[in-house]
Amino acid sequence: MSKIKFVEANGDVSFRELDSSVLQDFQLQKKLLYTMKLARAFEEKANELYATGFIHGTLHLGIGQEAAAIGSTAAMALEDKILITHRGHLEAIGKGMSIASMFSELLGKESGASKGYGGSMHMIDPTKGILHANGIVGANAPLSCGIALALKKQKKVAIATCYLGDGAMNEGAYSESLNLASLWKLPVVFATVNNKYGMSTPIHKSHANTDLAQRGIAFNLPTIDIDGNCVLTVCSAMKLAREFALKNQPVILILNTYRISGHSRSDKNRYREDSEILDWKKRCPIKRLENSLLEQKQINQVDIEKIDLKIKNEINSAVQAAQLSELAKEIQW
Amino acid sequence: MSKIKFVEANGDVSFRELDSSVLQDFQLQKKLLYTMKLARAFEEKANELYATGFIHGTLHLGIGQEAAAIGSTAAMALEDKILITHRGHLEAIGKGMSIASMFSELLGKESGASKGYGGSMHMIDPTKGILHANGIVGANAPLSCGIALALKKQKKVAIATCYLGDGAMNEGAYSESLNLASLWKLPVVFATVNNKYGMSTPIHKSHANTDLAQRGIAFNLPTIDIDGNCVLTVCSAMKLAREFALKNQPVILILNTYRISGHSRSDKNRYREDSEILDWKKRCPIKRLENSLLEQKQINQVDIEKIDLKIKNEINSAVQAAQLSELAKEIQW
Amino acid sequence: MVRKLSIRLALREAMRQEMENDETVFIMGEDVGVYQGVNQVTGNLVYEFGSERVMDTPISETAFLGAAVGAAMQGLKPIVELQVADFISVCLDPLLNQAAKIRFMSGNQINVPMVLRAAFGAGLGAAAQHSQSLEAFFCHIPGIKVVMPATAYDAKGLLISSIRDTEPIVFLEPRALYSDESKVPIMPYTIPLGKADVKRKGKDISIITYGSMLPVCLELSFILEKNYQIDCEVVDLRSLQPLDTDAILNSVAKTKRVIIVHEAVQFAGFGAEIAAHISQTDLIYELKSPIRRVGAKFTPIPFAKHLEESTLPQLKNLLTEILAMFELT
Amino acid sequence: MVRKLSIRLALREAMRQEMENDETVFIMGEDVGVYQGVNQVTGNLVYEFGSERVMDTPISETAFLGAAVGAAMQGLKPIVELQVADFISVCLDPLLNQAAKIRFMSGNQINVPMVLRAAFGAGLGAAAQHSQSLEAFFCHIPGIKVVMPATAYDAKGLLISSIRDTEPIVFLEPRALYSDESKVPIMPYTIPLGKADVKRKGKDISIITYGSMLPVCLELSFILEKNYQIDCEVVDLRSLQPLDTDAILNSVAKTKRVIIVHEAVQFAGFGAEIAAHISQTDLIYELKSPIRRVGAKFTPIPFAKHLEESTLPQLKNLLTEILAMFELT
Ligand SMILES: Cc1ncc(C[n+]2csc(CCOP(=O)(O)OP(=O)(O)O)c2C)c(N)n1
Ligand SMILES: Cc1ncc(C[n+]2csc(CCOP(=O)(O)OP(=O)(O)O)c2C)c(N)n1
Ligand SMILES: [Mg+2]
Ligand SMILES: [Mg+2]
Repeated sequence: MSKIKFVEANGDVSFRELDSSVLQDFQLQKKLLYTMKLARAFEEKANELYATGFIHGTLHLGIGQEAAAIGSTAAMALEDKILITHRGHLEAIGKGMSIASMFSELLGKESGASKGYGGSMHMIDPTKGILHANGIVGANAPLSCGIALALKKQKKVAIATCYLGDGAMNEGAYSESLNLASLWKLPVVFATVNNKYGMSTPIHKSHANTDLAQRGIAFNLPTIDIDGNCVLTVCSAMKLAREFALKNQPVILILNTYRISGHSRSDKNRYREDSEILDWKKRCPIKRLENSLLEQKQINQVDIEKIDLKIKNEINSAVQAAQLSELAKEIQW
Repeated sequence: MSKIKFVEANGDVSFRELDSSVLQDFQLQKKLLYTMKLARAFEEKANELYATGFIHGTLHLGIGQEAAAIGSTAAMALEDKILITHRGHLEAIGKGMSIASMFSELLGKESGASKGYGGSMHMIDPTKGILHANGIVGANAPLSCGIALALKKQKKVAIATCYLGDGAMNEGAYSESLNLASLWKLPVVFATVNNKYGMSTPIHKSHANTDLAQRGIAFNLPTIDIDGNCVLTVCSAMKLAREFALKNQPVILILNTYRISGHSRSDKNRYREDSEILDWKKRCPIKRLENSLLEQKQINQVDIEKIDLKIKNEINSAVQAAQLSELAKEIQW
Repeated sequence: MVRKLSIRLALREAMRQEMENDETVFIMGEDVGVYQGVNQVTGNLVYEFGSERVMDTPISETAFLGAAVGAAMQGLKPIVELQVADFISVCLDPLLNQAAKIRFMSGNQINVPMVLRAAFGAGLGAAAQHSQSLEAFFCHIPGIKVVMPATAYDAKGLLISSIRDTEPIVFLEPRALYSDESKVPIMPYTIPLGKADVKRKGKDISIITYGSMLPVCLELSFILEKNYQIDCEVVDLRSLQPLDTDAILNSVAKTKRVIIVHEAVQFAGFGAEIAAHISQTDLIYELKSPIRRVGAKFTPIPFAKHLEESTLPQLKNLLTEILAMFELT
Repeated sequence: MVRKLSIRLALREAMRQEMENDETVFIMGEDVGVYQGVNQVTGNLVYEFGSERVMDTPISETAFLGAAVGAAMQGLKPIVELQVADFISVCLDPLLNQAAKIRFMSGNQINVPMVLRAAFGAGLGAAAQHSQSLEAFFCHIPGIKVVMPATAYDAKGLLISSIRDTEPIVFLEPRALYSDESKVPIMPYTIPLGKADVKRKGKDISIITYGSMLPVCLELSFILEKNYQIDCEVVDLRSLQPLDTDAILNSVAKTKRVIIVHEAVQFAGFGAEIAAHISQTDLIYELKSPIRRVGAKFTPIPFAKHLEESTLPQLKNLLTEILAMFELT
């Protein structure tokens, strides 16, 4: 278990222990395991449907990044709002979107999350607080500020979380938003999924300074910088970030992880070594939690098989439901 | 004389002495005095012409900011390129633009710097390295990167200097450009004229972090942060910045000064106290150099009167030439 | 009660009344507070409603326009002021790819009720980067409405309608006309978006216009009546999206001659849509003259006063055009 | 020598040859290097010319498009790749207020010779934010040229001309046609900007089109000939600014019937300019049918395949439109 690196707005660094309520709550941990596995299975199935010609369009998978997404969304309340990216399936599942509606969306069905109008990149469900799924890199940041501003004006006990990637940090919209959020003291968390690449470009070829917490300091914001492959660390860190945000102190949360899948379906992996991918496959966040629960004797192999089977069934019936449902309807605008 | 505060890309701070060649070169200092006075007189005359209805459009004066503009441009070579802002008269004069062509421009004449097509906000003279005068706040930053990139590719011994204001730092274009310049090691200086206001908004209401050097650190750039009302400090600091840039190390130069004039002609000064303006009037950069030269007996009152008379004549004949010249012609595009 | 107000004050009154009626309405923009707005439209509203509802922003248009989109998604009704429409160049994304698309992309689940107010147009010597008329851009974006008042009466009613609308709205204010006065009722009132207004009835020719060119077109119609006995009908579109095509077609059906006048450059301008709209109906068989369009010359706006004038559509050119349509030259 | 090439490879060849000829030409963009471009257009150029001339950028479109403008001002000839034209939303300023205006604002002292290449269009299930056809935006900006090839032959010749031009150029590539092949000479050649090409001669009706709709229009013309003995002339504009108005008017003068087809939404689209252009001439007295325009429905592009298809102009709708013009329905 790694610690939580906390960089204050003035640059002071401290390391915090994980949240004991997370560490001790094995129910929660089993739920995290289940959700991560479900998310992985969802993406694998989606990939298969794409490969066999059932899905139109593009597909950005987050295989390997499950802990970052599931751990952080697990620390939120239903009332909290999130804005996700082109690679947003995992966060959507974590925040409670039904996988049936997601498969339906991929298949262009009426019962899809966005009624067939969004597709893989734009799955939206306001009832779960998933307000936007943005295909424009960096564009979530200003919108999140506005959602947070509204929550604050409405005196809601809720925060906005802006998901974005390491690459998105170089969009002007991101810097402008850090400044605005900090200046106006908005209840927002900038959850940065640092998977080390923006499409093919590694972070050291796109960021003049790879010490990402320095961005926060520039705008007087604290940064929480953690191992994004440890779901318990992520969940603890997001709880901490949320507490700050609820007190109107915006926070940057850096979730360091790795994208094992290609950028999108057309990626030929020309820009990275197979050994690097292999290395990260070994650090699979799902296996990691599973092993920890096994070691602590909270589950056994039989439990795991049960879980896997349950997920398989859940996926299959979701796909079936999606396939059986009506094609998306024309809406009169 | 204040020292030069140098903040390294890693945050280390040191203070450097002024350039002895600047301190000892009284010819240079007299020239700086003359140019600052000329610039002030230019703007006062422009203001008068505007008030009496001779000038169409708007006018952004930089009265009080002469040291920042004249000191920095004085440290450049003719081959160096600058991009100036909506408040760019002073830098244009410093870099060598003829005031006759500037008055002509204000009056919409054929002999104007931009042939009557630009006006106060857009005076351009490529023969002096004044490549752009931009009315879009922050937009100089990306262009400067490109000019610097070209200079580097062309193996020129020259740099690009991007002038911009404190307010412009909050545009996304600025942050994106800092990153690009730093990443690509471009010969560019970001000369930030910090006059403490963006139109009516004081810096503490627009910048979440008013320690501006932190922006540099975020992008792995050194920042030189100085008293922008001391022309000798400015000139020394710009020389230093230029040396770095020539070695392909981009630098941020913060020129702390104050705009005594209103933002533009329509400004009613509702956002600041008269006492603040008065206070800064006392810190006039021109008087400051004049007094220093007087104290050091490099000039006397008679010299000053001569200078003032010469400037008066120069202004009058420039205005006259402008008035006599032809109206701007239609160019076939 | 009705009294004379300038466009500037009519806009302010609309905002004041809507802010009083609906606490979710608020204003964001650069220098909208104590500076009272770069065009003095927000005026003293900051003193009436406080800086939480009249919010000065940093110079970060993408951030604050985007924040308005987010706030609208979460149930508020922001009014954003962009000092000059040309600055859309630095904040197009929140409009083009977010506000305009969110209701649609979400399958009709999320609305974005917001107003983007922006001054536009030339004539003030503000040169190439502060003088553009970009309405055709906005009209080509499905998912937003585009409103362009030309009188104080219309400004108030249209702004109130815009604030109450559930869609994102681009509200373009003719900068050169801010001080133009007309009679404006004191009570709040609405003008439906998508309804043109015949500002002058006539039978010989339809002048279709909107925004900054309305006063010129009205003046032109007086001259044509007085000196040439040509009776012009002047149709002020008031909103371009939705567009009142009935009003256009009805007028042209009556007069059989049409000239379209706007300040924007003619090429690929909004006038083309109007002309195309007419030419796709059987009215083309009845026209007594080809359809004319007049817009600015196809160059950026130059600074020098005389050049700026000769770049913009001018009364004398319009007159020549129209006389030619009647074979009077 | 002439052989078949795809549009993708024709574009790459144009860039390769110009980079060999002129060392001031270079490429900038996201993933143009080892990734070989998101649409595989730059391909192996990075290996041929090195990463100094095929520069991968951070995801900072304003910075790198602006840098291209600056580099062009200082004498280089940048080619910028924008992965999808929709992303102009985050970098409009360097184009609208800088590149397009600098020559003019400087009183003709500074040129900005650069090419902004961008893929555009729908049909690939990329949904609302990655499918737009925004050419009408660009055409309304004085100071830039807008080029839109639809075949590999045109793509190569037009791109070489664009790179050699002294003005900023927006070069829009129909994303759905990248793999379409046609005969392309091996040697460098230019095609003048502003010259339309009659892709099929005919006498009964003029189909004016450009970009992604060309193949559909050609297919349509075969069907019309075969099944209805209607002889269509298909005019491919190839560049929209400058626009070859002679080609349009000559064709319509001959056929007396015209339909304008583009993928962009019809309202305020570029088709309006073409229609307006025709309707401002005496040709309106000769037309045998009102001018028709066909574009996408006025909504953002939906994701689902069947919805996307029914949003875009479809062959069967075009057929119905044209048959109606001949009173055959
Ligand atoms: C404004 C904009 N520029 C470029 C793209 C194309 N694009 C899509 S995803 C992507 C990479 C984003 O990298 P990052 O933010 O790190 O997210 P990741 O893909 O790694 O999850 C790019 C360049 C886009 N969608 N929007
Ligand atoms: C993109 C953009 N936004 C807003 C404006 C309007 N505007 C002109 S100058 C200015 C203030 C700029 O402040 P700063 O950068 O500090 O420069 P200063 O005026 O103080 O010299 C503003 C908001 C503009 N010209 N461009
Ligand atoms: Mg990434
Ligand atoms: Mg300032």
